[in-house]
Amino acid sequence: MNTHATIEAPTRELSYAEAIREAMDIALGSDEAVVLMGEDIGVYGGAFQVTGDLVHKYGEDRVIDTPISELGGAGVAVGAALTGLKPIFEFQFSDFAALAMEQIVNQAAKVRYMLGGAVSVPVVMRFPAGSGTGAAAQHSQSIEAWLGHVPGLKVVQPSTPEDVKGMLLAALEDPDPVMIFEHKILYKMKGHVPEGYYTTPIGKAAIRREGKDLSIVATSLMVHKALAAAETLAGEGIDAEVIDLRTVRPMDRETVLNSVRKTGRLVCVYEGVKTLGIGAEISAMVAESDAFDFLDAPIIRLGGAECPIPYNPELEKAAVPQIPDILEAARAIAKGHV
Amino acid sequence: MNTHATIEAPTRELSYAEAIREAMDIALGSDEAVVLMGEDIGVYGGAFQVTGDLVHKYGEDRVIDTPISELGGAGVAVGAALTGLKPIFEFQFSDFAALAMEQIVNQAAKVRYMLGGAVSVPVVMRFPAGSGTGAAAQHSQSIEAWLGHVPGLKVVQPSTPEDVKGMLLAALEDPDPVMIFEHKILYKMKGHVPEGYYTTPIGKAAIRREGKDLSIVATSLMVHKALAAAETLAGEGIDAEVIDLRTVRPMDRETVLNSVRKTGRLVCVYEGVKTLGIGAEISAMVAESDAFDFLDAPIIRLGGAECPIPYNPELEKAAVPQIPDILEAARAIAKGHV
Amino acid sequence: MSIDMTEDSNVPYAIRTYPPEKLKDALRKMYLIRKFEEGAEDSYTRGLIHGTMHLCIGQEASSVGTCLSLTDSDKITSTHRGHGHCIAKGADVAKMFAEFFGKETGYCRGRGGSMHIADPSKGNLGANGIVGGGLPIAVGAALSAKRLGRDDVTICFFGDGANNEGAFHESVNMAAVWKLPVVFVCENNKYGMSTSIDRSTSVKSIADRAKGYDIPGVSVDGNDISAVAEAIETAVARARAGEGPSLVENVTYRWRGHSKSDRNRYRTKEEISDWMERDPIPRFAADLVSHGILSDAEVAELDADTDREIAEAIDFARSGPDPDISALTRDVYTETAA
Amino acid sequence: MSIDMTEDSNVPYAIRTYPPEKLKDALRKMYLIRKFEEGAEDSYTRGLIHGTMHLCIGQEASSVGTCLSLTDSDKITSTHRGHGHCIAKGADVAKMFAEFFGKETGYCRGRGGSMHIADPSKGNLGANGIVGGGLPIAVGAALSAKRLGRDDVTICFFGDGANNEGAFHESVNMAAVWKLPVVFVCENNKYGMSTSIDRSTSVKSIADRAKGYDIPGVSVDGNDISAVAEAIETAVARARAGEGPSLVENVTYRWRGHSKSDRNRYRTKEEISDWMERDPIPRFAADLVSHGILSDAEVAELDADTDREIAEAIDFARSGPDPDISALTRDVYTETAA
Ligand SMILES: Cc1ncc(C[n+]2csc(CCOP(=O)(O)OP(=O)(O)O)c2C)c(N)n1
Ligand SMILES: Cc1ncc(C[n+]2csc(CCOP(=O)(O)OP(=O)(O)O)c2C)c(N)n1
Ligand SMILES: [Mg+2]
Ligand SMILES: [Mg+2]
Repeated sequence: MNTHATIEAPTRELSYAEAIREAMDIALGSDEAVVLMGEDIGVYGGAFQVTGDLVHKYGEDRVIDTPISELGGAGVAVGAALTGLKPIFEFQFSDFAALAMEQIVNQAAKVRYMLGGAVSVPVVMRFPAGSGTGAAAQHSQSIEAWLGHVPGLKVVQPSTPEDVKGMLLAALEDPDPVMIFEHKILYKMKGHVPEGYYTTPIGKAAIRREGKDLSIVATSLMVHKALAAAETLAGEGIDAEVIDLRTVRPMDRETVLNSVRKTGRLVCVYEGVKTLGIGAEISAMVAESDAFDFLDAPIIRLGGAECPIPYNPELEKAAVPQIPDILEAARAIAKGHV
Repeated sequence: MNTHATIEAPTRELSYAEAIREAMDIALGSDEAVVLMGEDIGVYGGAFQVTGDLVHKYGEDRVIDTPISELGGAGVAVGAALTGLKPIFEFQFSDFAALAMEQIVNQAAKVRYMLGGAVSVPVVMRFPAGSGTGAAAQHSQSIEAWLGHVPGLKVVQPSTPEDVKGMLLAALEDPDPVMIFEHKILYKMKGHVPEGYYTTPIGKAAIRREGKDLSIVATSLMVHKALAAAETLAGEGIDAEVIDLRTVRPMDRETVLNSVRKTGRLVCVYEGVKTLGIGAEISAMVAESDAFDFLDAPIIRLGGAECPIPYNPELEKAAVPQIPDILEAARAIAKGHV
Repeated sequence: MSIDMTEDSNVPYAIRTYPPEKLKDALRKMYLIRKFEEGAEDSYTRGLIHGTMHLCIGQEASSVGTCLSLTDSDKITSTHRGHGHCIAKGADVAKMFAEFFGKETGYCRGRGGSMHIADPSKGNLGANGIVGGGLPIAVGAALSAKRLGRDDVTICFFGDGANNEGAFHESVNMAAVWKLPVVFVCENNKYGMSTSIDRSTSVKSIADRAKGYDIPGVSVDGNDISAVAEAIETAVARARAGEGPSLVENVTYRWRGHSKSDRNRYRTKEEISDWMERDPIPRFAADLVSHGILSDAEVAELDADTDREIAEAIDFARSGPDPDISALTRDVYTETAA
Repeated sequence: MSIDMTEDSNVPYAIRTYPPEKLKDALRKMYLIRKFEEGAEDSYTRGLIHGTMHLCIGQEASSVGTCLSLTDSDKITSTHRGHGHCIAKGADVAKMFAEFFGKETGYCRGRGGSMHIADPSKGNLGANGIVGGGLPIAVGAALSAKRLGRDDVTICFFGDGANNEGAFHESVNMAAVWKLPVVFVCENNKYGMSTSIDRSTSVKSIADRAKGYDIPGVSVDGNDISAVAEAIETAVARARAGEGPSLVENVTYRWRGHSKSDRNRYRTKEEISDWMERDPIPRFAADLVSHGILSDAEVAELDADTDREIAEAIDFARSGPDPDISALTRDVYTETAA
């Protein structure tokens, strides 16, 4: 039950970056309250060319280049969202969000609750994330677990062009702050994207491949590695189910638990540091549920290595899960060899 | 095997805050390179009166009041640590560390690795944490999971006066950045504290109560709630083992796994938000190990509620685990009723 | 009346500018703030209030003078020391007390407490527990006004201590570059907690900071409501005219300690009593009487009326219902129809 | 030599101040930087270098002029555009190239790459991938010098874009309040990525920012090594005398795009070629010749020597060993004896 085919509109091939841009274009075109904010998103087109030429279409008042002021910029977006605008704020790299945690966590996430429901904060923030570009430790992090730990935020990690467009549009409809982690390596990935307006629900995982022998729950770029591994495993007679988590907060408990109830085996694959990463939550969610009784093997987590992302390309690869790691883990638990 | 009694020196009763102060006093007195930095730690004595009168003994050059500049202040501490000082930096509340994540995570945690081992960063940071003071959502958070997710940092949560003194002194001996989360409610708690210099190892959990029926792994203030619950459970014929995790990174795998191998049942109790909190890691660590085979029941996590900490005192209590919650969880799994 | 009200006379700005009703209301609000704070202090001492609070006794002219000519659609962002701002912007003291008492009838339904009181219906976007937290939010509100073509101005209150946060710099710079309708109002009460300006800030007057942004900066006697109002009117006019932000420094003093835990080790008794002699309330009352706006009897009536209003507010607050514990996680997210 | 070397003559400051050997070495370093950057660019184009890089071609006088009179125990903090600083502070270009090529023989053993090169042995605390990241670190280094009674000064390089980070504000303020021996050196090349100063910064000249901190601020022609050296000497002398920090703005220009992904949509060809005509290297070479310090032949020899040095460095770098993948997590923490 691949969710790729659920949208009825005609589709074309677009890259992930183009799909984001199309979503922003639709939003800017249909709602005067939408503005884009970020560093070099105007004439430069964004560090990853995601905003592209939107500034020429909508002008500098709506596609706003900010100074290099992440805390202030994010805070301006929060204040604007409190007072009538719907800003989409781009961090140039997700790593720089470390400068803005105050506004994201202490303000955006909490203000509605602290005010007893008197306000909402319809801000969307975009975080180019992940390793694989040779940019080393301060430009390669996957910090979605930090924000996933924060009530008041919604946190998504779309893995396909179709989803990123639909989830960005869903984020704009959402009255609460939505954080979108976009893996930089995905930006150039092409895929079918429906035309026009549609939304992809926040909070629903997608079963990308059905299988009965084990469940692989993966996020972001790792979904594609998991699917590739599943093909290889199929050739070996191991039928893996691959679930694209899509949303870190709120996590889709039911889809994950149902799969584990069916397969009895679970591998979590994610790029953030293993300890206290997404896989810890998935594993714990299963271990505390009735699905626990269906488990036939320990739950394996494949996460990022316990080190900053190194520069050297071979080290960099070794620092995050790769297809052979998934194969090894899957084979081990499928055969009960753990 | 209560580790309270492992130190041979004479002890007296000190409060947790006094124990920290004594550790800092010893450090300032014996090493010219040690300086304290933070907001209002001088003549005010610190927001929680932890530094107390140390400024009078060591002067304003060594007990340094910083402006209200968390990012800069933490960064100054990092730079000072890189060049010969050993700063102990106090955040006034751990919540304000959201402003300094850049320096903590992108600089302090990574610089040694990024430089291929050419430098170390012997900085100690102290984070008054947790709820229970009626200070609401921006002054009550437990964010140790964020820092626990970051390779390069060591993260501890001492739960007793003896431990906080010993771990602070151990942190000062450690060449790498050590983050100490101190629960505000513990500051006034009294306990036996050995005199003079000693260190308590970073990375070792403590078994606070031995038991055979279930393992309760708790952190910080929750250790005391778990011990109280264990007494009640003992009266009901349930023999709980209570483990004080003490260190979030690096986590003491062996002590936790050994306990679970023995009891077959695990409850994790922690104050941070449940999702993606400390309990997720403990649970996942067990579920991926051979201890999994010894589990007779699902692993229960009792963490903070999925909301910011509310102001109203009854709501505030309801937002974090309490003794009755521990009792209920323990009874349920001890009797196999989950 | 024989008094010459033309500009070059000795008549204070406020008196020659505003109608008597407005002046009378200003004095009423100053009384109300003073008595609100006294009532809060008393309630705290009697154990009716949980947590901490930051009183603005002595600073009433700054709050009231600043908000004197704002409309309900003009916005303010406030601080931890925000009761005065809130009342000056038109809040209902009964709902404020109810919030302090943690009641469902409070402004934040008991979720926020003193540090988070807000009244969006009057344009008050809220107090803030994070020093400097409101600065970028105010700039965001000004951005909304400009983008959405509203005539609103935003007043951003902050303290002398807050001026050393990076958020100050980023916010003022962005507002200046984008010529946004915001006025940065520094309430310089000489200390950030225990740290005096000369120990925290490298300029003598916060208004000097304006030079680094090429915006107007003016320092006024913050205990003189007329001086405050005049400076603010100039800055607001500039903002509404699209000429950008200004910095206004209201030099004032807080009579009480920083918060309830202050042992006052950093100020002399003389300094405090000197400032108490410069009480802004009798000073304004005397001006109103001497210029024939109010009679002594009318002043006494305001004094008595506000006493009554506070007593009634406390009664209302005490008798209100507590929040329902089962609603702990309500308002973390916005409930949507879907 | 008939030239009058007294101060009031037309002889540039550097030439009348420094011995010929030092001047010759300065020119050599300028060549070396230029050729290093060209070599790096060429290696990148040939696919030998992974990731991205930020070249400082055109800015050589700023690096070399600033570091001219520093000792090895004086510190610098550098930026993402840091190759020039590194060479000016005495680094070995072979180890720099080895780092770019991700080799174990590189400055960071291949873990850091271009954005993290450091050479603590020469007082270079490192480039930084975080804009503004080095600012508080520099202040920390200056604090160490003052506290530990060392005569060191710290030079903090940062860009015009970085001046809008909150870290700038907090760092300069603390350094000023504490009168620390640090010099803030802004390399104003008119753009932070694509964003020109007038679109990001509310003052015309970064030196104007000094007014907001009550410290000296001076703007010099950053392509004139002599002007740079003179301003720095003044600031360094002030710093060493315990009078506190200064801000020096070196106005210069980068000839190349921001990084390898720049499509140069924000600058005109004319602007670039105008600045190329102000090439700091031939300008300094001509000065040295006209003042009789070097002959044309000696200049040609330096030119050729540095070509050779770069070619050898690249050979050394290419032939070096790759890091051992099994050492992925080495140097995350300091290995201690215990
Ligand atoms: C980011 C942050 N740092 C520190 C604090 C603790 N704190 C609360 S108020 C205060 C002093 C603020 O001084 P100032 O801005 O002058 O305001 P005042 O209290 O004098 O009105 C401090 C340090 C905080 N709440 N937030
Ligand atoms: C905190 C942070 N924000 C943004 C970036 C992305 N970035 C890298 S360099 C740069 C421009 C910096 O401009 P400037 O300080 O003027 O230095 P220059 O590149 O001109 O030398 C930007 C935006 C970053 N690395 N770190
Ligand atoms: Mg103050
Ligand atoms: Mg620049």
